Amino acid sequence: MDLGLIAGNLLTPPVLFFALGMAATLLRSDLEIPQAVTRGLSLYLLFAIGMHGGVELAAAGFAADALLPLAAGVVASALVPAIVFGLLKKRFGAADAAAIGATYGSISAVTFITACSFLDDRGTAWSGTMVAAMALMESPAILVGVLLARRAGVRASDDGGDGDGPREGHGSLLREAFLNGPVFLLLGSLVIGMLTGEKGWKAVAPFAYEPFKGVLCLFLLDMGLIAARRLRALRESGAFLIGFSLIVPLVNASLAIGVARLLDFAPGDALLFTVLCASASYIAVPAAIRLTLPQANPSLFLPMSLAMTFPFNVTLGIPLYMTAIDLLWRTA
Amino acid sequence: MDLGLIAGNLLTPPVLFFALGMAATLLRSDLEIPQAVTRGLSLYLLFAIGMHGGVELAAAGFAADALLPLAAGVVASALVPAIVFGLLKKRFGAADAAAIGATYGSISAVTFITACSFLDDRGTAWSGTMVAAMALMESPAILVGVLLARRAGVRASDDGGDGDGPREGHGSLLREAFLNGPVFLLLGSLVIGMLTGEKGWKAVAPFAYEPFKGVLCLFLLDMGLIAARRLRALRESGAFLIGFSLIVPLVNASLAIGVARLLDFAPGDALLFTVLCASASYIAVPAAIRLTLPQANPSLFLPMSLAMTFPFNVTLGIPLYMTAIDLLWRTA
Amino acid sequence: MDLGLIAGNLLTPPVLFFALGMAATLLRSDLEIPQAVTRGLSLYLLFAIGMHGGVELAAAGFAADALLPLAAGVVASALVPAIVFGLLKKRFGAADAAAIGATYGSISAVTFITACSFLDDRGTAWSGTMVAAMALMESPAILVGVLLARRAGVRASDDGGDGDGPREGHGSLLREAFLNGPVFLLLGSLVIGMLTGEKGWKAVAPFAYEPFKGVLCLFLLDMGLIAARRLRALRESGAFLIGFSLIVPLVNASLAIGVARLLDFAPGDALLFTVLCASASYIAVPAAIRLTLPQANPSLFLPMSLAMTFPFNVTLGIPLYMTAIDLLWRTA
Amino acid sequence: MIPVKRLEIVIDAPHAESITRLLGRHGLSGWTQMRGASGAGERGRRLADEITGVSSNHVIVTTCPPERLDELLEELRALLVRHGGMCLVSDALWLKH
Amino acid sequence: MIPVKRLEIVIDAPHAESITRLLGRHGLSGWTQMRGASGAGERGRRLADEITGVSSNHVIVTTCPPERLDELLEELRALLVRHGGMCLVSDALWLKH
Amino acid sequence: MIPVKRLEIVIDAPHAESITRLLGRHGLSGWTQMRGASGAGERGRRLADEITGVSSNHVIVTTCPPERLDELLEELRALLVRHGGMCLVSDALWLKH
Ligand SMILES: Nc1ncnc2c1ncn2[C@@H]1O[C@H](COP(=O)(O)O)[C@@H](O)[C@H]1O
Ligand SMILES: Nc1ncnc2c1ncn2[C@@H]1O[C@H](COP(=O)(O)O)[C@@H](O)[C@H]1O
Ligand SMILES: Nc1ncnc2c1ncn2[C@@H]1O[C@H](COP(=O)(O)O)[C@@H](O)[C@H]1O
Ligand code: NA
Ligand code: NA
Ligand code: NA
Repeated sequence: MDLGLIAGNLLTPPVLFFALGMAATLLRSDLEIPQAVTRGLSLYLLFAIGMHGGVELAAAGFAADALLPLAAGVVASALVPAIVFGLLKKRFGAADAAAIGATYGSISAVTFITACSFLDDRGTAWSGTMVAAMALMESPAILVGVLLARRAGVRASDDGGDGDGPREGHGSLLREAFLNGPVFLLLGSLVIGMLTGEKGWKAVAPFAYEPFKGVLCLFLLDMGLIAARRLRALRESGAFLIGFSLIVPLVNASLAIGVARLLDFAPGDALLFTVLCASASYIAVPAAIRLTLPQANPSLFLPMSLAMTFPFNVTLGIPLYMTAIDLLWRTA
Repeated sequence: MDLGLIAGNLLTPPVLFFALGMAATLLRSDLEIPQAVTRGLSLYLLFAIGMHGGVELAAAGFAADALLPLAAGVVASALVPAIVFGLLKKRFGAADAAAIGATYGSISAVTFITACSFLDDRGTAWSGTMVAAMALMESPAILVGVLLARRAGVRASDDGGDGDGPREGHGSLLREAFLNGPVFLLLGSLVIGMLTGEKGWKAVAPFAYEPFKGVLCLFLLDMGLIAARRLRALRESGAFLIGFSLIVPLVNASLAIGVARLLDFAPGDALLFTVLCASASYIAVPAAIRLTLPQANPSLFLPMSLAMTFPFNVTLGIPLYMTAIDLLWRTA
Repeated sequence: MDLGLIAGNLLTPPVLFFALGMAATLLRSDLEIPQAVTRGLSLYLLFAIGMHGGVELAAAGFAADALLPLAAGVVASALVPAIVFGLLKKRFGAADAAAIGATYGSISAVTFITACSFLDDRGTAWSGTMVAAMALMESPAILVGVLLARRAGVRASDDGGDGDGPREGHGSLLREAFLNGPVFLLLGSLVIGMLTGEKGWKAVAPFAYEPFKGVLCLFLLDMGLIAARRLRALRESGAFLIGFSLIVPLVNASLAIGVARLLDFAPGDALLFTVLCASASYIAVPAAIRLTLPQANPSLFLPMSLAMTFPFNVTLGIPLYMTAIDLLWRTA
Repeated sequence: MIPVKRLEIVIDAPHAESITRLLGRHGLSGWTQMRGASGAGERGRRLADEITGVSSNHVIVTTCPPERLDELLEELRALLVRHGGMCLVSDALWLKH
Repeated sequence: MIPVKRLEIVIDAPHAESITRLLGRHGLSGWTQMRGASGAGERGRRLADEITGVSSNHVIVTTCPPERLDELLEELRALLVRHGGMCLVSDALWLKH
Repeated sequence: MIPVKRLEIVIDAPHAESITRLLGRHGLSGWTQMRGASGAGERGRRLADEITGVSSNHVIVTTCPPERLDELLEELRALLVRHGGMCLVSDALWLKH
């Protein structure tokens, strides 16, 4: 195993700022970042990654071989919730099992971004297709998770049934999956990036590209603060779920690497695909689940993804997956 | 008519992000931007455009021919409220007529900025004088509007008349016109830009100039969200005012193009002058009017400028005016 | 005395924006900046200056002669509170005397940053060691101040004494001194800057370095608003404290210049050292004092540092100290 | 001064709209809403610190004529049972203007 | 514990200062103000979303000795008539300290 | 509907945690907290405008069973004496759900 790669990843500014944030909370520093700033930073990141991906997609053109990774991503994002649901339903009930499944089927944009920046640091190429894959993988897991819960008898959310509510009942399911704020901004920026191409990118890049890594540091500092605050809730949810939140990414990553190998992805895209499969959502899914599956307990699925899976992927997971990919692609 | 120019303008990132914002609200996505971020972005834009204009003014020197556009702008900004007041007074009462007049006499800094970026994309030159004109055109309309309302019998705002209030009565009128937060920041940045010149600009440009267009995208995304939320209020205010909010910019633009032609402005400056006259305020005026004319109904003047005139100018207006100018200047 | 240098400093964008902010408040403009934006800007500045300092430290290596300024800084930061405490204890009681002492013993990061930017404008070199000195000088003054107050009989803060509180009693003293949010972020960024060195800096600089001066302008605009709002509270605290808040920086600056001369600092570092000694804290100390010395009146120490010492240093102090240093270093 | 019932409702941010729609259905067209509140309750701490609003509460204050209170509370209770949250009712006087 | 009247005032952000000045004139030197509230009332929805504060409400909570309430409310009513907004009055006990 | 005492506490931001810990020690596990309030009181204006929270108030609303009120208020008073701040107590009904 390539310990140098792990150490190298741990010693980059984004990961160190994440650690600094966690340390601040654990040492009980009163460092805090106003929620408006947190939200501003996340809007920036979604905007920037969306535009960037769209431009790269436009530059590559829609080759047929771009469709394969996209399809693989969507399938993975739909299968994971079903598997997780099967594993957890007995123990935690249908609502929570479905919520956790949706969480792990969907993706973490920040983990993805950190992986991109990891690849850039190594000089490994990656393609805009993966950004499109990321955008497409946000939502199917939400749909699948909620539908599974409904089939298992969990009642749809409605508030009195007058029907004029824009965000309840079955209609709200699709709405939450695709009109969810972060998903909408990401998809929208992707499309705008494709429409405006190189020229639009040139105008926007001094804001969306050059300061990106610096902003990512501040954002990860904040994520560290936020993640560490969830450690207590996580401890209360018990050893099983803690273990689960480490094993799922490893299992998903292994499967993803296998698929990427079979489909003959380039190493950079293989890492990104793996990271998408191994990461869990803490932005798009929790909000959608609160609205479509209010029975699910947010102090289970949110801390699992935010306080375990996310830190694991960002610090150890990414270099680990890369090591495995380097090995496999070399031997193959 | 140059449809290519319109399509070209519609396909730039700022305009597309504005549309994305409107779409988000209309499709009932829960995308939202915290108010603190909105205000932070607007402070940035006013700061940046002010500094930029000041530096350009300093570079050009105060030539006598700079005074002409400034004077034309101030006169326009004072005449429009009087005309609108005359047209609307019967139908809507003096307070609302005056408020709408002030709104349309004053200017929209964001429309102006979008027009600048439109000119930059086309490679058409424009001068810092127009930024000064913009800054000077913010306030006279407020003064004229309020004075007209007072003459028509609308009582001055005061709250008990103890006189120690800093922001009531007649004194408050001038204060609101010139010390209004956005106006003050814009004028202040303009003066600082003039005082510190090229050297100051070099220090500030990596923040105020290079990322500017990217920030504008995010800001217009937000403006799209905000504008679309006002569409319902606008619908309630009736077809007359909706029509009015499309016709006024067209009429004002026509007059402005005529004046610009007479005064022999260069095409770039002509467009900016036109946009200043055709645009309506939704930053400086509404706040000032709330304080000096509390009788006026903000759900009339705010949605008109924010949800109709602004979107119209940003999407269709700017390329339309440019087409007319191109035509006229060529033939002349 | 070099009036040109003072005028030169007054005519830079950061200082002018500070003045604009003060003017806005004094003229009763309603310009205001949301607190979340203020906090976001300050996080950015601490992050950026910390990283920058860390990188410069890493580049210079830990030479033995770096230790001298650091030690001098820490000693100064510990002595000042003791002296101030002695001077004010009779007149204002132990708690307030200790709080004011801690305020003046600690440092103002924004004054420091303004001085860096002043040196850059002049082309005078300065070293990363001073950033480390700044980070180290934040805290000792807090410790000394609070310990003096305790020795003089001021009771420790505790809220019922059940002992499970993370932030009360004696333990909280060290915590507040070193885990205080801004101190923690500054020290953390410094360490991360050292660990990631040139490579990390290259990734982060387009965010942390290039737009820095522009952001500083907006931040100082805000500081001007905030400082001017405290002028009234300051007036109420009486002529003695107003005078005190001008004399202390001058006395401290004189002593600091003497020490810097003796220790043979280069002129740039001498200015920064002087500014550190002459400046007063309004970020780290007030928060720490509120928690460890709740008996101290925040409407004394906060306005003194924020509304008098800070504006004085930023406008007149920095060029004044530089003039003195230029003179002394030339003659020596 | 008109006697009214003052309702103070705390609810997860994503469900706040359900509350205001509910008020609307009961003919209550006046309310004030504050965002970004943190808190603690039966479902544990809510920290109001992340991006999605899932950990944030909204506080909604409204008034209700005493005679219409019961039917409002009935529906409100159903909503709180499903989504969590809290409602306090007290007496107040509305300053007519 | 001192019996007081608790006032809860909602007002357009630009007029908030008029309220606190009014309180000052009546010798009330204690109040708490929260910004950025959205709401709905007779003048329609107020969305608290734009730049100028024109669509934002401030919420001001203050206490008033019962005997001084009437004269305060009279002036307050005049202000609310002109600017819109709302005021609720209720009984409370002030924890003396 | 359960009768409860409604407490509304205003406290300097840096001391807010002391309050919620105090509530916890008294077995009160429900509260709502709003940040960034400005205000005025015996210690002058608090402007909620700077970086450190030293000039900001937090508003904490909680409920307490009537029988446990006295012992809570005693400790609360001690805390307010030391740190400044305010507490209002009033009657309310808690909507059981
Ligand atoms: N007793 C209470 N007093 C004040 N706020 C409460 C109380 N109980 C619950 N809350 C608020 O309601 C939210 C949801 O409560 P719950 O659904 O019980 O977790 C909490 O996060 C608090 O903000
Ligand atoms: N019944 C009510 N309950 C709570 N808040 C109200 C009520 N009526 C009005 N408000 C608040 O007062 C603001 C102004 O009300 P109005 O002037 O009636 O439009 C609204 O935007 C609400 O925030
Ligand atoms: N009578 C009051 N009504 C409402 N809030 C108050 C009152 N008195 C004090 N406060 C709040 O409590 C904070 C601290 O009060 P004090 O410690 O008296 O300065 C003030 O800044 C206000 O926000
Ligand atoms: Na996944
Ligand atoms: Na106009
Ligand atoms: Na000092």
